[in-house]
Amino acid sequence: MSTADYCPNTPAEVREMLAAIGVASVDDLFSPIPADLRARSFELPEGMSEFELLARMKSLAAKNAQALTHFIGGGYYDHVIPAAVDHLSGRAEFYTAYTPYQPECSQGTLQALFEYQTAICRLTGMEVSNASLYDGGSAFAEAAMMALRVTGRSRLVIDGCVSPFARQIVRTYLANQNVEIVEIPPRDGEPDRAGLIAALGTESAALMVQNPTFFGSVHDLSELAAAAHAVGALLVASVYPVSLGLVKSPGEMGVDIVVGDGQSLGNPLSFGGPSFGFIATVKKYIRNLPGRIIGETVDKSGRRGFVLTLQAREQHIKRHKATSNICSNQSLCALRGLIFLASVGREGLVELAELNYRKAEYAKAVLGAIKGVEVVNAAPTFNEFTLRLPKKAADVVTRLLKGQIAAGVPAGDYYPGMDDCLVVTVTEKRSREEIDMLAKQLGGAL
Amino acid sequence: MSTADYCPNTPAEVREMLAAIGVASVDDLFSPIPADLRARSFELPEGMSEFELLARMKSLAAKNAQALTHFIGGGYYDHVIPAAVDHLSGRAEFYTAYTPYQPECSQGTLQALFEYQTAICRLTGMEVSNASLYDGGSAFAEAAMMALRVTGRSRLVIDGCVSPFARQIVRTYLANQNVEIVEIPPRDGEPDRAGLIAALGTESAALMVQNPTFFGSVHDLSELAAAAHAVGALLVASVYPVSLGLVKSPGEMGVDIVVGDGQSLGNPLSFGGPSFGFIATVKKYIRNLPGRIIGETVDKSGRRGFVLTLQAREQHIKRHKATSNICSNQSLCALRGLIFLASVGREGLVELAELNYRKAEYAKAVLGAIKGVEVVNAAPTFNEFTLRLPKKAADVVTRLLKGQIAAGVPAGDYYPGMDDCLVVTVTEKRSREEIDMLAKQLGGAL
Amino acid sequence: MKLIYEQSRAGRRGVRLPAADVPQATPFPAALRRTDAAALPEVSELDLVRHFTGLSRRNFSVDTNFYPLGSCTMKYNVKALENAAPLFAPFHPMTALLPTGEKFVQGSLAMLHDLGGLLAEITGMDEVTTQPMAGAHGEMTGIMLIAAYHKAKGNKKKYVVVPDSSHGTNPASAAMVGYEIVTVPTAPYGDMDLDAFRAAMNDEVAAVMMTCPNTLGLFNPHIKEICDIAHKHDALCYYDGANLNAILGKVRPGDVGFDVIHVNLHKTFGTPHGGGGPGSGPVGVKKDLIPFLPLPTIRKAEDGYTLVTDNPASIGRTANFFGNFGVMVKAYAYIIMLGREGLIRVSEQAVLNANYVMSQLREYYDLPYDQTCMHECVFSAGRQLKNGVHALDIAKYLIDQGYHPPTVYFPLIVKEAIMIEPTETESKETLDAFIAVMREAAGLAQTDPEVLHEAPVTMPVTRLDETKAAREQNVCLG
Amino acid sequence: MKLIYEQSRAGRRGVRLPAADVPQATPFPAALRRTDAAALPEVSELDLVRHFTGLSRRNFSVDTNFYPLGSCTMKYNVKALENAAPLFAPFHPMTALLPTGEKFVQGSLAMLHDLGGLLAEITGMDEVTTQPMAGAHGEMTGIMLIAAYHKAKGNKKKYVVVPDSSHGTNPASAAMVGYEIVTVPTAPYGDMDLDAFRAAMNDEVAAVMMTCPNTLGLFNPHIKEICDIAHKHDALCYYDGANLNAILGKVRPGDVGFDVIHVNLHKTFGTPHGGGGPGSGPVGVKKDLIPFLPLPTIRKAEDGYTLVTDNPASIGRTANFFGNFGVMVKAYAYIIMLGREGLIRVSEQAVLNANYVMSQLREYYDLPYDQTCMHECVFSAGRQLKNGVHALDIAKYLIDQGYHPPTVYFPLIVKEAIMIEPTETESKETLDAFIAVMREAAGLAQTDPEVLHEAPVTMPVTRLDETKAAREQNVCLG
Ligand SMILES: Cc1ncc(COP(=O)(O)O)c(C=O)c1O
Ligand SMILES: Cc1ncc(COP(=O)(O)O)c(C=O)c1O
Repeated sequence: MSTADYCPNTPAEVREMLAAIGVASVDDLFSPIPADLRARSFELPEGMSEFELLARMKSLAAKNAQALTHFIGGGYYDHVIPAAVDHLSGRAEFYTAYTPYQPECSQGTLQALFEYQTAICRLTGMEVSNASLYDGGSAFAEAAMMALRVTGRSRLVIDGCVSPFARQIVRTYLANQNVEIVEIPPRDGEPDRAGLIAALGTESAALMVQNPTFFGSVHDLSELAAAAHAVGALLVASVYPVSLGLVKSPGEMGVDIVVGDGQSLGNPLSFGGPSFGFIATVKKYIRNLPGRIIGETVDKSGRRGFVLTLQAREQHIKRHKATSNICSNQSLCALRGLIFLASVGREGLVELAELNYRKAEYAKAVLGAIKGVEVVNAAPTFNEFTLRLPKKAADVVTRLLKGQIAAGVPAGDYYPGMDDCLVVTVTEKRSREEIDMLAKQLGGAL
Repeated sequence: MSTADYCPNTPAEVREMLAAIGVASVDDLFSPIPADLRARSFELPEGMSEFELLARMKSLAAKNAQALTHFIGGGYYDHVIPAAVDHLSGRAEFYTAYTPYQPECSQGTLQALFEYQTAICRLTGMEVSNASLYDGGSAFAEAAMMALRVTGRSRLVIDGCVSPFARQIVRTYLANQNVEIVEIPPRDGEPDRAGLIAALGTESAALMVQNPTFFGSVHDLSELAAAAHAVGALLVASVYPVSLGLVKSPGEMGVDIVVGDGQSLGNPLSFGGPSFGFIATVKKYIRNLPGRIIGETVDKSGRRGFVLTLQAREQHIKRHKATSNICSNQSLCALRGLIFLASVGREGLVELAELNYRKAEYAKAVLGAIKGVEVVNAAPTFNEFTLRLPKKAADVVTRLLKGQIAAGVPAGDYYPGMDDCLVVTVTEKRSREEIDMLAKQLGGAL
Repeated sequence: MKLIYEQSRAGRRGVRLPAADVPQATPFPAALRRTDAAALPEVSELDLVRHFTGLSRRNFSVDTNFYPLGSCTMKYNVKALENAAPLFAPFHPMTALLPTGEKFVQGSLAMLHDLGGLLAEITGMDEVTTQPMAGAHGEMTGIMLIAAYHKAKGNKKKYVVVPDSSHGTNPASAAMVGYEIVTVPTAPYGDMDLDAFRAAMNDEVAAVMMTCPNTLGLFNPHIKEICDIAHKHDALCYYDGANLNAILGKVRPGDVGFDVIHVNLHKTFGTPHGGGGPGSGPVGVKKDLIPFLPLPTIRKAEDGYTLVTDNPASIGRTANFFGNFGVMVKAYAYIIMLGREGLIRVSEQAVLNANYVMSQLREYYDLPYDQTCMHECVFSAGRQLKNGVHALDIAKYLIDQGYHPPTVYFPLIVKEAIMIEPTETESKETLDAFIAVMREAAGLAQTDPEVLHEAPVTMPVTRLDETKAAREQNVCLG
Repeated sequence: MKLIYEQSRAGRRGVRLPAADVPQATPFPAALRRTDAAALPEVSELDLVRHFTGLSRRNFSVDTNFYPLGSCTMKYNVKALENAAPLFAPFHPMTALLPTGEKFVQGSLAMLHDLGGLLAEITGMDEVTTQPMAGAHGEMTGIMLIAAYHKAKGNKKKYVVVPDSSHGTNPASAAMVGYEIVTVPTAPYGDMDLDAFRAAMNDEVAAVMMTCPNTLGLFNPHIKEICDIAHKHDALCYYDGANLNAILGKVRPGDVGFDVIHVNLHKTFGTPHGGGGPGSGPVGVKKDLIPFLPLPTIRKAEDGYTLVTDNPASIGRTANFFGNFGVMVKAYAYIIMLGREGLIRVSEQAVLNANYVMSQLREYYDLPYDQTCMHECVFSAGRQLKNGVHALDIAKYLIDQGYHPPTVYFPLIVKEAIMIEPTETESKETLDAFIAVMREAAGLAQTDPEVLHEAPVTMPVTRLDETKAAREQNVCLG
């Protein structure tokens, strides 16, 4: 039995088509390819049926530990996903469509993305949003480049409390540009405000921070915004969208460009992707936004409709002068984000954030009460916090993993001198029982 | 937090609605119910969110043995289901619709069911099919009642090789009618042809058989058809649809009413349901068919369309004179059956049947080669066969279950004197490795 | 759209099958072998997907349209329930019937057992069988139980009494079990005529079948009395639970005196209707009828759930195995998710929505039985008929406006019936929009009836020739 | 359709959240607390479902329409792949980065590692990073790798050379990394002008970016020569693999001399496009560039798969974790399901289908580069323009006929371009029906251009005012 190839033409049809084209064989169609350019090897396994395939994929997935209890975050969070998110984003008309270049037959995707942009604006307190970027990390880098464009300057001040991954991505993106990146390391696990403000100057394009920080602390950014604005720099903040059910919006605090990762909004962990990056800003910077933007308009008879707009910013028009090279984005994940937010709704997001806060506060209390353990964060936290242990955090994590608990992220892997610090995440999905078990195991390991 | 109830009206709206109705409270709307008729108890648990629900359902499902290897059938078969079957039958427009009473806005379901009826006719070699019955067992009983109606007689001859469940259902359905049911027990695990023919007479409405039999044997029914027809009785056959990729069609063999269970066509085992029953017959008996039937017609401008037809047979018109009481049928499962058949296709169904046959033949050979074991079936078999063991089959099954193998169905549970017989099923999903393991375990248990 | 068969190309393949891992077998005997393969479709998977996706788009459904189809309880089908059923998909029902097999399917048995318990509490009955696969199947099973009861008692019974407002399945089910049907008319106040009922009763009556609220959406305040009268003749009282949505937590048929009840899980308990099925119609009974329940039944013992497969008093079996298990998983999930408070709110909001719609349309359509309704209300297009407009015309106009029509021409006792059941999952805004269109239709019936006669014009087909279909009987592509 | 926000009612709730099982906490500090909750929609789940189901029905898609969008490889997205990805949904990427964490995600790491190996064999490269999240991201990553290579060698490089037929992402990606762009024109024979290319080359050129077959669907027989010329200047050759579908098993860019390649899993390897993403753009490199690959990389050791998180030569990171893992699961499954023979048949049938369409339309539309094409063919509506009909008008007419239009106005070097990529998963019948409509459109361009100008008329909206959108910038509901 031959394997699946999803090519429908029957041998008889292939013959008819070749005759119509006027060639003798399919091989003839490849005659433009000189013989010496032909593949030297193509050693791939034999194919299989979808049934054998799924059995294979299941056994592969079974090689992952199935029963790990996560207290890890680091940018990706284990949140509930309403069943409706899968069902609705799983509509074939959504997931098997391309970019909505032909608006009349793509109003579904276009209206949904307009609604998404609105959700992001309302969540962040900003005026405009694009239709998604790849992920939170690359969105952070795009925000950096946007700030450079907007200000025409070439220096970035980045808080060391920003995720080490996001900071690395900015460095990678800008490695070949003439941009100076100044990172101000944390002080006692909190942003060094004075240091950050001191580093700002009239050559600074942006001050870039994260809220909550990598260590979980929540801060009011208003003072930093004022300081940045005072020197003509922008304040860029990366935020955790679920926290915005509880935390003052970046817009309220004076942030100029808000970015973040949308995974927590209805996208599964999925070993790190796909999720989506969001970016929002104030209206005056709209032409400097990277990526696709959906705009409202009307048709010939005045009916409301939606289109890709301001495409003159984009690569397919502006080529090397575009605001970004991004073409495919993470549309379906953004749609999931929208459906998630609409499902949870206005009050629900507040409840969800409260629930995260409440669970994490409980965990902070029981873990902080373990002898020798202390909470590092001086500031309030949301659903992540940092503990100082009387031992190397990496060793503790290794030990607890054996009991199928991922106890947290050892900060020392990313921050020199913080080897005894553990960043612990507690979402609404962690039960009290699991938290108590973590406390027990942690206590036992110290 | 209150639980989910999916009732959208807000308190403000409820107030507006009550005012519009002109009552003071929702309770007032229940005033037609006298106080002494009010519920005396309603002790149900507190509700929960869908997340807690799914966790609960998962832990319930986890109480089933997860790794049992089935060699059991008995009317339900563990076959592959192409992914497309779930995806397409999972379209909300299919599964959240009602019976297509309003044809103009139900052409999707109607056309699909017309295609289903066509598939059943082509598979069985019959002329007309209805749009589904509940399951194979109740379809068998409906066929009995249909034969009684068609012939105006009141005696049924049933082969003992018919599934004991189906035979029981016929007895249950007809317990309060004036119908004589004659069951002719198997001889050496095969139908007693002579006995069946001898039992037929001019008072017989139908001879009712199953092919393959409960023991797995495949027979040519032509002789029985001739014998039934000779006395003016109908031949009713229950068939296993997957076998019809290989086995002569009932139509070819002269069967008058064909029924069967459609589970094997794209419906999961699901602990016994839902699946669907099918029933097909020759055109002249169409007005005696039970259940819904879809017919082709045209609209006002001559476009082809489909409608529920011959409804005058049905309960909502004929009430107690209807051909059956059936109202809701198993439409979505029939749709799955159609998609399954269209996905596998003409050649694919032959291949699937061959594969079942081949695997079962292999198993028959390796199991039959075990010392003390012999194959009971004198006739060819499809994917099920019966072994005579040197021990009580029930004990052997009990023993092998401990090793997570469901080795087969002990025939003695249903046939006195066959305690040493085991009915073994081998579908395409059983691997050689699993079959060899069964042989090893069975050998060890004897 | 073309039929899938009309897209076939010889030799084209859809799904591929697993490779054989066992040696070639002796060929299947030629004499038994099919000569021509069944002429199933030969299409690629893409064509398959386009075809059925395209067909799906030619349906109205709850997920796409308001669907106030009376007597059908077209409530929202919660998506989470769709995710629950597949958890139980891989388990073989025969496992439970093997010696010691119950041990391997404790989860499935627990669900069945617990669902029965929940339904018993909800309906006020003593025990429940989940075997029946739809409402009508439940009715038949219930009447069989009643027959078995009478037989065991040596009662000679011949009749089943039903009101003329009853659903067609009620008399059909009773007839299938072998009873003769006595039909009692509906009184002007909308309930079964009590005097006529009394007159119809005698000792040969096996059962009375009632729906309450009945198919007019009205709650019969005399049901207890009716039950009492029936019981005097040792006739049992059967409750058709299709309309249970109206009285969840308010009335329990068992408390009132009913002996047997079926519930439609696909109506009251939120499982999807699947374009006509599968449903599930569990039957609850009072103590006296427990011995007759179909087999196997499930018993909860100390060491787990076990099956009872043998009981000579039992009526036997009505399904191959345990009925529509996958449907029950969803209903069970629905019940435990909504819980006590949620289920009470369901009936309250269902009744509120129905009365609201009734209040907003009463000036526009005739209301033959003008009372507070329960979960549905039944209008008549009698007034519109004076302008030549039928209930059907209004139904077809609604289609053009994106609404699935209410049930029309049922119950049969209402001329030009329009039976509206909004269900509790619809919001006031949706109802208001529907009401506006219904009013518009009433207006058009006066000003421009032709528009209604021509409707629908926005669907893939206009009105279809049903006579032609019945005459030609093309029920299978040649 | 209303916006979801326009359906909100204050206090209406959608999904309910789990109950808290921990004590109340001290309230979150008021100073940091949001005063007004974000004005997200307040809708019931049914309204949510109807809204998004309704929106979905306003899209064309592969599952509903033939979608011959050139350069996008809109092939059938196999349903089994959709079932494969969720198997890997629950695993947290940080697990792999914990000390000893790799042990707990061996399945995920194996998939990533094996996918890289398969892609390396398919493209003829030595190693692959799966981190880039789309084609353009792959390009940027690839150019960063090239920059790192030059930096490490001490090369002073300033330019990246691209043909004028290149996709916009190529120059944009190179520019983002900091290079200046040199554009080489296309010769009348459809390939990059070789002489102009030679003239453009110098030692300051860091890389040449090529697509082959190019965006005209033509295979450049001189690519080896081009690579050789580039290499003489120590310029590296970048292969944009967006069109890899045409040459699977026929040509491996690595064999020809390319140093860096990205592939679009969402084109060649059958993962769905999601209405614009997510895609996945793994990058393959030759040996010399391996040291610079982004971190973490995956190594297969005797006792399993491990991560390399530290390597000073690496360019760093381009994504938070491992890229669009869920997309890769599908692509991996696609590759192992089709296998060697299946993938070869893909390119053969893709090329056959494109040439067939070209042969059937060449009399009706201008064919500016008239040669055997590969997986797509590019027509021009130049002839139709004489009657005032633009490529866009033809595109809109196709919409009314149920076809998603081909790519129009790309590549930019073809006036009124109509770029048709049928893909291998479409059947001759589908192509014939499409061809008939394209011919009809050509006819209408002569006889009745107004019909084309008015199109589309069957969609929820007619042509939209793009100028107004750009002027008013309403990108968020106020
Ligand atoms: C009042 C009433 N009784 C019985 C039934 C029959 O239920 P089912 O279709 O599940 O057999 C219905 C279904 O429409 C009904 O409305
Ligand atoms: C030739 C070519 N290169 C690059 C790209 C960019 O790929 P992506 O959209 O995945 O970023 C595309 C996508 O359209 C393309 O067609």
